[in-house]
Amino acid sequence: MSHIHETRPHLHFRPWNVGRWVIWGLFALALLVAPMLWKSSFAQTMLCQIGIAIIACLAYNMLLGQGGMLSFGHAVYSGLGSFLAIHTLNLVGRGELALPVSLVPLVGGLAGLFFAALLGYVTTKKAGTTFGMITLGIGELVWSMSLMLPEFFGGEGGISANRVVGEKVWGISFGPQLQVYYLIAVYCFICTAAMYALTRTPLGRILNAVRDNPERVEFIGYSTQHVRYLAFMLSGFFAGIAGGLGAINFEIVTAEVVGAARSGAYLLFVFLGGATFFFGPIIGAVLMVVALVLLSEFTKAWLLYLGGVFLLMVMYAPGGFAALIMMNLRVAAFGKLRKLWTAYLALGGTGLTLLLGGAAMVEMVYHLQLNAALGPMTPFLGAQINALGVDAWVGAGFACLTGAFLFELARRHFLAQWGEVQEEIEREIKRREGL
Amino acid sequence: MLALENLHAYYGKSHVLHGVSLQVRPGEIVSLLGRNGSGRSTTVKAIMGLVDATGSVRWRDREELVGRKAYEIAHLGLGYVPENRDIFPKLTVHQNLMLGEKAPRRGAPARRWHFEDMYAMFPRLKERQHTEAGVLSGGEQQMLTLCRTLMGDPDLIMIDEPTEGLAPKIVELVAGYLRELKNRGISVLLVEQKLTIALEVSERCLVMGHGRIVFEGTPAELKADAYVRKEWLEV
Amino acid sequence: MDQILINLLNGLSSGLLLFMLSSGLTLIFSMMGVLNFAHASFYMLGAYVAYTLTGWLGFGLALVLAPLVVGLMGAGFERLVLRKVHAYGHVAELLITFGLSYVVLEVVQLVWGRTPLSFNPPTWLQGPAFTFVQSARDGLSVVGGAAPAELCRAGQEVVVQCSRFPLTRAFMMVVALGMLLALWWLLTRTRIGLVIQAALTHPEMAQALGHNVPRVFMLVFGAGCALAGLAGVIGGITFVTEPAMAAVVGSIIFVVVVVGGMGSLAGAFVASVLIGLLQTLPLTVDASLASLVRGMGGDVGPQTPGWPLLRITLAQAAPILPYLLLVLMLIFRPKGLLGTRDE
Amino acid sequence: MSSNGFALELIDARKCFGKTEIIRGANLQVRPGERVAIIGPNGAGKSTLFNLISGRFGLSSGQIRLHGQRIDGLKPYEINRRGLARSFQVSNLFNRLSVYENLRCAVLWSMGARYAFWRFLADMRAVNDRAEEVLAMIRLDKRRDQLAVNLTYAEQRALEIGITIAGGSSVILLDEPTAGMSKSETTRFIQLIREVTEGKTLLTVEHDMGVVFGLADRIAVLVYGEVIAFDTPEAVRANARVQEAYLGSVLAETQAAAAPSSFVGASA
Amino acid sequence: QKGETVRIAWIDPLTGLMAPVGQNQVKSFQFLAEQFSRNNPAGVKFEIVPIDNKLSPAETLNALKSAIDQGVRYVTQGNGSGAALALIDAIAKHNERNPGQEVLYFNHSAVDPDLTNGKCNYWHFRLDADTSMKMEALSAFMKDQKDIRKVFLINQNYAHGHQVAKYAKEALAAKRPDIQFVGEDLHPLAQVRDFAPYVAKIKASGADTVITGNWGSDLTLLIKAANDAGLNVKFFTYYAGVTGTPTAMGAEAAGRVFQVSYLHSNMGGVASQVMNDFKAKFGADWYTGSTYHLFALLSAAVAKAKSTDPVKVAAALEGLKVKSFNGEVEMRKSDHQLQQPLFISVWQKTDKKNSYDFENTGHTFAEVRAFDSYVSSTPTTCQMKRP
Ligand SMILES: Nc1ncnc2c1ncn2[C@@H]1O[C@H](COP(=O)(O)OP(=O)(O)OP(=O)(O)O)[C@@H](O)[C@H]1O
Ligand SMILES: Nc1ncnc2c1ncn2[C@@H]1O[C@H](COP(=O)(O)OP(=O)(O)OP(=O)(O)O)[C@@H](O)[C@H]1O
Ligand SMILES: CC(C)C[C@H](N)C(=O)O
Ligand SMILES: [Mg+2]
Ligand SMILES: [Mg+2]
Repeated sequence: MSHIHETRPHLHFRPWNVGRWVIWGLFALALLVAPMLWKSSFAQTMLCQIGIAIIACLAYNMLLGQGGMLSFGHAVYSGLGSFLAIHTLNLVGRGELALPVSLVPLVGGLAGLFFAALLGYVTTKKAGTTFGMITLGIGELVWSMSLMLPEFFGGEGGISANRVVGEKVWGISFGPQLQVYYLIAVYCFICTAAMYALTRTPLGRILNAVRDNPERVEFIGYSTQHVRYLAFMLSGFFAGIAGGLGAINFEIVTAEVVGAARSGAYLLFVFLGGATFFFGPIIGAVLMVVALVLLSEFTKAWLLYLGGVFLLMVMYAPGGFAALIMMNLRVAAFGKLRKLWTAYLALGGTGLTLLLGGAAMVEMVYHLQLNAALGPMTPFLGAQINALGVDAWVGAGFACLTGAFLFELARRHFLAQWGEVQEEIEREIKRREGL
Repeated sequence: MLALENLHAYYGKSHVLHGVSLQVRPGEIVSLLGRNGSGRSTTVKAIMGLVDATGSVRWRDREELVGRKAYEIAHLGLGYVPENRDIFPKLTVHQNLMLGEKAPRRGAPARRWHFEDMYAMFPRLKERQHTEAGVLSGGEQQMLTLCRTLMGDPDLIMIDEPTEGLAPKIVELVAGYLRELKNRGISVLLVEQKLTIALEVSERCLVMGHGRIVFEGTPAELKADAYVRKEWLEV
Repeated sequence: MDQILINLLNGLSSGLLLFMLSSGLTLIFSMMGVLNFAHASFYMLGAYVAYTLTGWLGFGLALVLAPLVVGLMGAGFERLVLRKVHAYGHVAELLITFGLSYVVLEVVQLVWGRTPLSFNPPTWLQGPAFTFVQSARDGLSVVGGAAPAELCRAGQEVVVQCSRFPLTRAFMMVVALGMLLALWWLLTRTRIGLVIQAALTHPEMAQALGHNVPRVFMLVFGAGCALAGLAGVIGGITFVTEPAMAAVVGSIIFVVVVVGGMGSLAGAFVASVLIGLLQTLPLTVDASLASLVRGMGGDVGPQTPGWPLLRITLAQAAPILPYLLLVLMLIFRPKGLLGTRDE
Repeated sequence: MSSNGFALELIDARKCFGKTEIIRGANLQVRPGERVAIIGPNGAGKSTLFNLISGRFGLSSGQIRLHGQRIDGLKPYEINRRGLARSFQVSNLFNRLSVYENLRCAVLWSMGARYAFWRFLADMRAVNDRAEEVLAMIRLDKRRDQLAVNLTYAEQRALEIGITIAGGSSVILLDEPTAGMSKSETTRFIQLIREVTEGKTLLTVEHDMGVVFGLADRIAVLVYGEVIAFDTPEAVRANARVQEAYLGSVLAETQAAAAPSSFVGASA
Repeated sequence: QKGETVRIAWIDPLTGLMAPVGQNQVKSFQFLAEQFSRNNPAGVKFEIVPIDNKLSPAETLNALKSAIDQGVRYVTQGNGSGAALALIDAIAKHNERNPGQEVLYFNHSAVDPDLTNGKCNYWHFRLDADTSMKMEALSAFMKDQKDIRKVFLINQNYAHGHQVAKYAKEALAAKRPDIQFVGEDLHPLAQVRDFAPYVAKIKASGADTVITGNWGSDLTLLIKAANDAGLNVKFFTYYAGVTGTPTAMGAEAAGRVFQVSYLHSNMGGVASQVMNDFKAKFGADWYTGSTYHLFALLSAAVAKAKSTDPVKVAAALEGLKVKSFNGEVEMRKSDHQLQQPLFISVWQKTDKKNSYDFENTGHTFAEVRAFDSYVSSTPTTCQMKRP
């Protein structure tokens, strides 16, 4: 009997291994060429932040997605990592410590690890809501302390440092943003790989088991608290690295890095990216930086859009973008994506109309609220529209309404098609199983 | 009283019932037999409006149940005892029973069952009445679910595997109560695994396989039909 | 003496306002398992809606109608959005309320603008409810309403202190107590509470027993929001009606709910008052660890290690005390003061 | 007290929940390699007894010894590491993991993986082989990559037992392993349990007399938290107190099944 | 340089806690940019590029990058000394690392004295008067108020609040040693909803005067709570004129709230004209006077340098004197701190002389004392490094 199964894992995994190399190769390539495609300094700052956010979100998802621990205070660990790193950087700058700047993020990581070890011991005793509330409490505590202890946290001005210190190593001074980017990219790649590897280890697997059913885990020889605690520390370590990189990138660390808003952002965007898949948080991280940094440049209504997108995503795609992608990949794997093409086009087209109409109205309302006195002209996607003009409103309203109507039609059509395709796939699977 | 006509049921996309037709007459015990996974529980849930279904379920020749909400169906006089002991774990035994009661309606006849009846039926429940139901023993939970549904005073009660996890003595007791229900004019649709009981108490037996009814007849006929028993009840 | 009384009353009244807020949250949290992050947003909506209604109908009607309007909004949100998400679990529910809080904030700013509104109490709520007159000669006395000026004028030889307690705060206390009674009645004297708890874990079964679970959920959510709305009306006239008012109370009400014990109304009440006092009374104490050590004869100064921590006075630390309480509570008694559940 | 070679020993075990005492001084001594069935009326405390032994609840007083060592007061995972595994009356699985992963988790500790995060699971040959082996044993190989939630009830029960035995513990507690199964499944399952517990100490709670009499070397009867009889099946069946307290009129039925193997067929 | 457009990035909060202030200020800048574009000595046009920094130092840096990418070479910011400290540092580094792309920073309202002392920088120019200068003026006024005997300090627990407290103690100790400090409190920034306990504490201390650097809701709520509890003391404030607070003060605070500032509601001349025009256009009050300074100084400097190149403009700005709405102002060379007259005004009912109706409350800030630049001028420790 065991003979038959001997060969099975190999048959099963071989094709995946190839795919894995390709995927990791592509990931490395993407990190490598990104700054060549987006050259402006603003784009490069964003890329840097994305790299940092990827590490932080993946670290966060180690708790949320892998371990089922809903934390409301993970910024504490990335943030304290930032502070320790910036203090270290200052020590290096004053010549009191000889440490290459490229290793400073590790100091952040160790700080994250240390604080996770310290605070995690009490937090991981419980799971579920209790865990969430303790993290919320600890988060608020650390945040309040940060304003009370300006000696360490630098008050509201924060702590600043200069990353261009010490000898140049191989001509790298970390002055230019690009050099910092590549430092971040290297860390990002290594950390991502390490965290992925972690999901393939005994601890990683048991962590999943703890997420699903902590009670049972106790009866197969594992201490749930121990598992959570270890995961919490590892997560704190990676979060700390992200924090350390942040310190180098901004050269200033302020109390907001430990704040509730940051913790909340981790939660929101990891969920939006998709907590159930390993790569979900990566998408989430990109979205996070794009939303918080870029969107607010484009429009004053960015918070409204952000909130709206959240509502819609949670309602209609609770698995996040990663789940959407995986669902479509599955359809593609069965060669049925072609069937959905037209439905997607219709969906996209009508959706866009709806969005344009809606957004135009939102922009006009904002304009009337905030800038009315600057005249009625509102910039919208490069054009100028008259926020007081009847035709603008009628036009936008018309686009919005017809868009909504057609979108609903398209949506129904799409759902029907989608259902059909899924059914076909089910049948296909059954057939294959039967073979 | 209850008539199913070509009932299909689905869990999401998977099609589980493939056209089930059956009747339950007033004051009758009908048992629904079949292997694991043959679709018995699904049938009962579909009648109760707990899974998506198409086809027709007529109640007292008037009401069509398919498409209605579970709570409306319950108010029409159907009762459902689930198989997996869906007691409300955080509530006490007594509160669980209270929840079995429905909001009183105008012009409704006097109720057939009261708390005392339940406690008389299963004294064990009376002993534990202020305990959280979640900590009850498996068998006690089974008793509780049965009583809870009875508190809703149904005219037809659908019971999914009522004897699972009950001590032999209590199984015997339950069989007795099923007959008692029948005597009080309540119809019973019994989903069972233990043939002994089912054959003993019911007037008619239905056997399901792969989401269809594959046999219908009296217990005696079923006992006699070796083929059906071999093909659809044993492996 | 009069200052102690005033401080106690202040603590009590702010505790009671917290209770108004957290009772709705407790209701929703315990019954539906939803951590409603938008609860404070409904509080804010209560204030804003009442402001507008006051303009049309006067404050009396607004006090009654605004909570209803907010309750309807809450019910509508439950009906149209939350219900869809329910199947995806609590994290999704939490996030959707998170998203809602953003949207509400933006919409409020769009409709009512970004600056604080001048939402003043009606004339019948203006002025003091009573005044403590503390005189070095005659001791403490209480005067209803404002004390006559000559009473408060310090004479040459006697020191007289007059401390007013505003009517709005007294009103706040009365309303909160009324709310407590009404809720207690609703939850213990009606069956709806049981149905909700049952539906929380086994919605299908509760339906199969004949309970209209979706409607019950909608009612609960609506009711919880209405309570927040009522708190908002009163908070709005007592403090300021401004877009930041939600964020300020946002996390503290979670502390109350957890410290009190999830799902326990009595617990929420006790915790509210406790936290109200905890936020208020320490403010009067200017002692710090350093002064404590000095008092015991120790010698500490800016060169002592840990001086930044030692230096903080209790008054400055007051804002973090509730969170400290929360953390300690969860470590040593995770079910909260009067809670029954562990997780 | 000498450890006189019992695999599991309960000495005057007591358990109170609030004021009610559920286990009232239970004594039980199980020899290694023995199969013991525990029967008793509903609410007698059978599952509670299992919970006490496996460390889910703490004892109020008394002792529990595993291979002569005291285990009362230990955490469930500590007890498991000393070689005791249990199943649950209501399936208790890792719902969002596949069947295979469920089993793999269950063997990890016993195969020495501990909390390792520096080794890949895929490289742990022994662990994977053992998981595959158990998978085949419980006949779920067809469902290898299904998530545990998506299994049918009977399959879940099988997996529940698979998880319990996977770690290779020497003492195994099964709480109503066949509840909710059809007769034919039950027969198959008894066979399976026999196979996988060969050479191990087994305690099982059952209400199905077919299983009880078909599987057990000795039967313990628990009534109101006390072991009122602990003897061979024949002796227990003949015991008047047991008849009165538990078997009731169904006795006839069970007696009809004097021979364990034929009983199973007869009732169907 | 004639006909060129000078673009100025405005990096301040448009969302969050300080949004109302930011909204008001961005309008002020745009309004004055329009006015100055029509007529200025350099003949250039001004354009404001608003970027939201959400009051966060890190976001401020993002905003700076974005501004630089858009080719903007002038930056202005002011709300929150935290963001200001981040910006002064980032701009210094940027200018050092990217010669030829220098950026100039006009700090319009961040008043942390550090910015022109320990942390001073060549590329930074402050248009507001810093905390110490305002306290100089305030204490000089208080010196003559004989009914002030017991002072209570209540401030926000962050850099600005700490500094107000510190300078108040120093200045009064020097000018009025007889004044007793009966209490001092630091409360968390923008988190206190209920100021009643603090008011009770002030009352208990027997204070007759309160000095506070609070702004925004922290000042609004403090005064409201004081009104409710019938706390009859004088308030000496920095920011009573900031959006929202006047409304909260209402009639009850009349005569009791003083403000130190370089602009008040009834100055007449250019100030009043801008104020009235602004109100007519936006229905809001113009209170950030440094918006005017910025254009006055910048256009004069561009004219002097005959170029819009920030390096040349920076050099031209040093020691530059121009006539602004509150008299002659000078950009002090040693630390880039604008030297300007300061005023103490009091909150009172509008009357003939003081007719400007603030936030439509029927009340206004009426001047009670004016100080020439030299009075409030404070020494600096700045060691300016020039490129
Ligand atoms: N929630 C569900 N989702 C998907 N499929 C389901 C679900 N519940 C049951 N099924 C499938 O529907 C079929 C019929 O199940 P049902 O529970 O009705 O069987 P049953 O006859 O009651 O068997 P049992 O003895 O296991 O209770 C089975 O194949 C089962 O796999
Ligand atoms: N945590 C608890 N708190 C209070 N009572 C409890 C608790 N756990 C179990 N009990 C009670 O102890 C008694 C024994 O329960 P147990 O589950 O051990 O019975 P059992 O013998 O397994 O019965 P069954 O055969 O019906 O499963 C029951 O009456 C139950 O209500
Ligand atoms: C605009 C002001 C209210 C900001 C204040 N000057 C500060 O430094 O924080
Ligand atoms: Mg079934
Ligand atoms: Mg049991």
